[in-house]
Amino acid sequence: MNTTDAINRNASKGTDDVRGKTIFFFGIVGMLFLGWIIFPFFIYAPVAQPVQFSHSTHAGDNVGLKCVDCHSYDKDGRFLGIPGTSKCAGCHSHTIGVSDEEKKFVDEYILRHKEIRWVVYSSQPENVYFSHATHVKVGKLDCETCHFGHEFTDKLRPARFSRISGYSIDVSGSTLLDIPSTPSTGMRMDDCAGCHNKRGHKESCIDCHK
Amino acid sequence: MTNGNQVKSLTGKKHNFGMVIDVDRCTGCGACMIACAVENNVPPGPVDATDRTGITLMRVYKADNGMDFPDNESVFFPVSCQQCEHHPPCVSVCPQNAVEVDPATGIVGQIPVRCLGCRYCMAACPYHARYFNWWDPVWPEGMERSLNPDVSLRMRGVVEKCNFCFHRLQAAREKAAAEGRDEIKEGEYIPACVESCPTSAMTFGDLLDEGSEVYRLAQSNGSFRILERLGTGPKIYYFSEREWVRNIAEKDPASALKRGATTD
Amino acid sequence: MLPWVYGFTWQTGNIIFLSIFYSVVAVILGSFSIAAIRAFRDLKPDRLDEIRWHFDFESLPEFAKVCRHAFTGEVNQRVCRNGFDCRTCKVHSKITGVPRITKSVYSEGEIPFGLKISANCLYHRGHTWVRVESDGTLTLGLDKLAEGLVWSQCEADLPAVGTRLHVNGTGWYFRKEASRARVLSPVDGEVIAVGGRKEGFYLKVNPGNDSDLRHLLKGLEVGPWMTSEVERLEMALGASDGAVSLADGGVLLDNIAANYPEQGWEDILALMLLES
Amino acid sequence: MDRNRNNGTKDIRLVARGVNRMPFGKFLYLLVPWLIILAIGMYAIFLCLAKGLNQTNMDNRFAFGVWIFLDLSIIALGAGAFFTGFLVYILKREELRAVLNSAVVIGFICYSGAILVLMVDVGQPLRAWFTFWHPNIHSMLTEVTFCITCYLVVLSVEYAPIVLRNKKLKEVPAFLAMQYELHRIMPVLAGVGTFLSFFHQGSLGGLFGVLQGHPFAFREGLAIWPTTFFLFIISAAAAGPSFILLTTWIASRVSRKRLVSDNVFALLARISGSLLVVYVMLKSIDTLTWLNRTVPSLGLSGIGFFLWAPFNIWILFAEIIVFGLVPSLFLLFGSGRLRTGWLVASSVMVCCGIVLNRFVMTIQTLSLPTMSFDRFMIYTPSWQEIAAFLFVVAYGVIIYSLSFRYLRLFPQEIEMKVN
Repeated sequence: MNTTDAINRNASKGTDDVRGKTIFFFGIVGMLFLGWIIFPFFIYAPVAQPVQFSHSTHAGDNVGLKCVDCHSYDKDGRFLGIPGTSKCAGCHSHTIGVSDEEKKFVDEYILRHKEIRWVVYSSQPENVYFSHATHVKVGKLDCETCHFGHEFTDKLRPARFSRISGYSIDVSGSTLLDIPSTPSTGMRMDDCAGCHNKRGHKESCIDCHK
Repeated sequence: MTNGNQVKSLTGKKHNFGMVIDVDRCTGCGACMIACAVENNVPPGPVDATDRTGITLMRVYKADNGMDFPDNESVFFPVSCQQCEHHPPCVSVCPQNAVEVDPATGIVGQIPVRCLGCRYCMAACPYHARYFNWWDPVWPEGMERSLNPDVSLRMRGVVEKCNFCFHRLQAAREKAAAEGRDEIKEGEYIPACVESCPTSAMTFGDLLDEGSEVYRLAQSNGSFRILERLGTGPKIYYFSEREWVRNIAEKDPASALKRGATTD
Repeated sequence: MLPWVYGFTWQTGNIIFLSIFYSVVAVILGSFSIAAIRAFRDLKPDRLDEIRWHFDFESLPEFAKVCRHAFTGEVNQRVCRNGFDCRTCKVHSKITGVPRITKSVYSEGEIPFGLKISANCLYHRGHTWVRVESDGTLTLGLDKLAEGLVWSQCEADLPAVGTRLHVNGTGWYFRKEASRARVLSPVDGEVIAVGGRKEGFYLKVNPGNDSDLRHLLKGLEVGPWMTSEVERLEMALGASDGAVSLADGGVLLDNIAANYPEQGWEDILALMLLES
Repeated sequence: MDRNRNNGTKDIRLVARGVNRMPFGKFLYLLVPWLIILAIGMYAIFLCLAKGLNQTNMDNRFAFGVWIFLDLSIIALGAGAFFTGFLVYILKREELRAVLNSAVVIGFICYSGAILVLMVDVGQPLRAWFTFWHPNIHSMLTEVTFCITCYLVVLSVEYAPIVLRNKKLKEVPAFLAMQYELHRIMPVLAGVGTFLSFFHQGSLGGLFGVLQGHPFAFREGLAIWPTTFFLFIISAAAAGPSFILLTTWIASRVSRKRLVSDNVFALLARISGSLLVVYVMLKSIDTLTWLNRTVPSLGLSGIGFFLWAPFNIWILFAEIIVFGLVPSLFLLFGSGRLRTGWLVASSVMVCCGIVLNRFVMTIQTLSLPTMSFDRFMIYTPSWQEIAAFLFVVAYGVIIYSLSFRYLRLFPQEIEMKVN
């Protein structure tokens, strides 16, 4: 057997090894990227709000509204959520600002007495029970505790719903690591439970699951 | 999770809800069964459902004194989940913690979304008070609009049971919270079956509250519980002035056989 | 299940139950991974040969594993547990240490079933013979029984000159279409020359300095061994539902394979060559 | 000459060397009925999964039906796998190597079959992982789930080298190395398997022993387990070898070959017999304690449970005496003397006894009334339930037949030809 032949063969075997390892390494990185970043990005379908609304304008110094001025309760303590357009019409019976969105809102909804089909970011699954009254009035929580930063938003971001489960990203969580990616996320079971644990409330499943 | 010492109810004080059913007043009309089904979004069974496969979270049994006419007397026992207090047979058997006793109210809660449908709890319950969803829930066209929004629907393949209309407690708590109260008032929360009973045979309330009617009745002479000997501490009490009725609760089932009762 | 899963509590029962579970899982996965890693490391020709022989030997029926000393009557009944490698066998060294008292029915040179046994050859249990040449090299060949079994017109994958052989490792292969039978190497050493079909399949091997041939059969052992092997062959032929039976005292045909339909022949050849 | 072997299909290349197997055509022909059953069973399973458990005749009272009963039975019968492994690898009873591979295959079939049926039996199979994610450690079912899953993994790892030893597969170097290395770790797995089996066989007994709501099944505890925990372990360990004996005999009859030596049969019989004697003794003590202490303390008469036709007192008699004591004595004292036929008949009785015991614990428990105004109920399984179970039987027969044909289940087979 020729010695140089053997050496050459060994050398080429060495470069093959390196190439194989490199491909393997980048393959792993690529798959992780795909699975952890690309896939979660595409699994959620964005749904834009029908009308834009600026919380910062309404809650800011100019107008000076409080959260409860619009988001209130009925006599049984049930949270009424987003107010109907009749409430808006109190000020916006005709266009009072300069924005195109407002004009669209007045023309298409107020003048036609139509309700807006808001896309709800955090509508919980059917089996979840949540009481705003209990948390706010008995628990003495501020709105900002859970909806931190919402009053400062100038625009309504598109809601993102999972293409598989249909649940909003705000409910199912956006990352695999337990870190909420935007301030207003954190409406998953673990978020509720974490807060309750922190405050020393021990409860059973039926307290929140109906 | 169910360690009583650590409990701090979300809305103040600890309860132990229970019920007393005066079987002398029960006419066996079944209103409680209907009210329960309507309140809790129990779907109407399909045509091939039987009394053994349908869902009746509250079920009325008939018993008699075994005598021939004219001495024959009968009695009705509305039996729902007995909300056992001490080691409920269904809680410890559930492999995935879908059943637990709510320490703040003493109510045995079952979470259908956690349920795998293994039905071990059904086999464990001596009262046969647990029901399995053998079919997909289907309502006649249009009837689904009458569903109660406070109760979630159960899918096919899970077990469900009575939870003393826990959603009514939630609603009462919410109302109290809106009014700035920590605590619900007596009578603000009663389950649908109690509400519907036309002869007022059922009394519901907090067994820890010594001033309550339910406490008085539960402690009274004629009160008894079914299968108390098993030591599970059921929280549904029955009441009867008649001794033979009170004896039925603990009677050996085999004694009925000796009388020649049917075994089908 | 895990501390960060909702509902997890640090109760004693929980900790005991889960730690037992995790230990079980760890043991299962751990031992499986060890097996996988070891298997990966085993993927070297020499090691694979070793494993193959270990497996083949283990799969041999007990009667095919009779100790060489039982052939000569030095021990009454004994089954080899050492993979036919007498060099490391304690029993062998003990027995060879004492003078021989034999009860063998065959004396040297007698030929059962018409099979020639050469007195100056050493025999391996895998039906090869070894002849020590005057220059110290070894010549390896197939014995008469195996020769008679080899397919006609089959090809032999003989090792390249320079290949190192190991005892009970791969000597060479016989191949015909998809079938293949492996000939065990009877000795350690380096191949220095090969002979093909015309020369009757032989290898010349340089055994190196520490040549040890104690494990090979010789003299009185060969006859009884060959007899028992013929019996084994007869049984294997029976297994293939073959019609021909080797009546005692008959003579093996030179090319038995030719008289049998080909399928199943690989099995018989392989079985006789100690492959399972 | 039987031309079939030689002119038949190429599948003969997969058959182990040195053994005869029937021609492929005949093999396939014999499997056809089982394949048909398999197909019908698959359809039944499809119905149950697609339309729900309303396809069964189970109801709110008979929450556990024929599936749970048969699951318990086949898991008990599959105990031969762990027990043989334990005897071979831990107690070094090398004689039992002759049936070890077969026992592993039987165990694999029984456990995978049982899990398959369980997956159909639960209402929401896709939530099966909940038990792992949110386990309630106080539930016997949790213990069963964990142990059975782990043990099926162990059995699969034990089965793998048997498969990899197939004549063709082992020609792949990686497979050859893998089967060798897996074989080396086998004692560890046998140990783990024994541990797991011990617990889940027991937990299956505990499953019913803890039912305080059903005095018929309820048993008082030793440590944290009811007595049925221990009775199930011993009965499964006793029935396992009997079932191995039985299946080996069947395989040998069907293939018309001797597969193991008679002393292996005798040893299996002796093991089964001696364990069964212990079991019958403990079971009798347990029954007497239950009748005289547990039940009266609940204000019931023990005999009251046996007044409901068709489950009269005969069932107790049959379970303990006819299918317990009698075969145990046959197996124990006859292992060396009796002909194999007798041992096989006794093994059949042992298996029947175990099945009857599991029947009593599941079906009879649920059929008895608990409240005095309650009814005694019986239930007849629907065809879907029967078919789904027969699916597992057919699956088992097919897997075993394939394994028998292509893998080396009985290492003594070649030797047995000589004698």
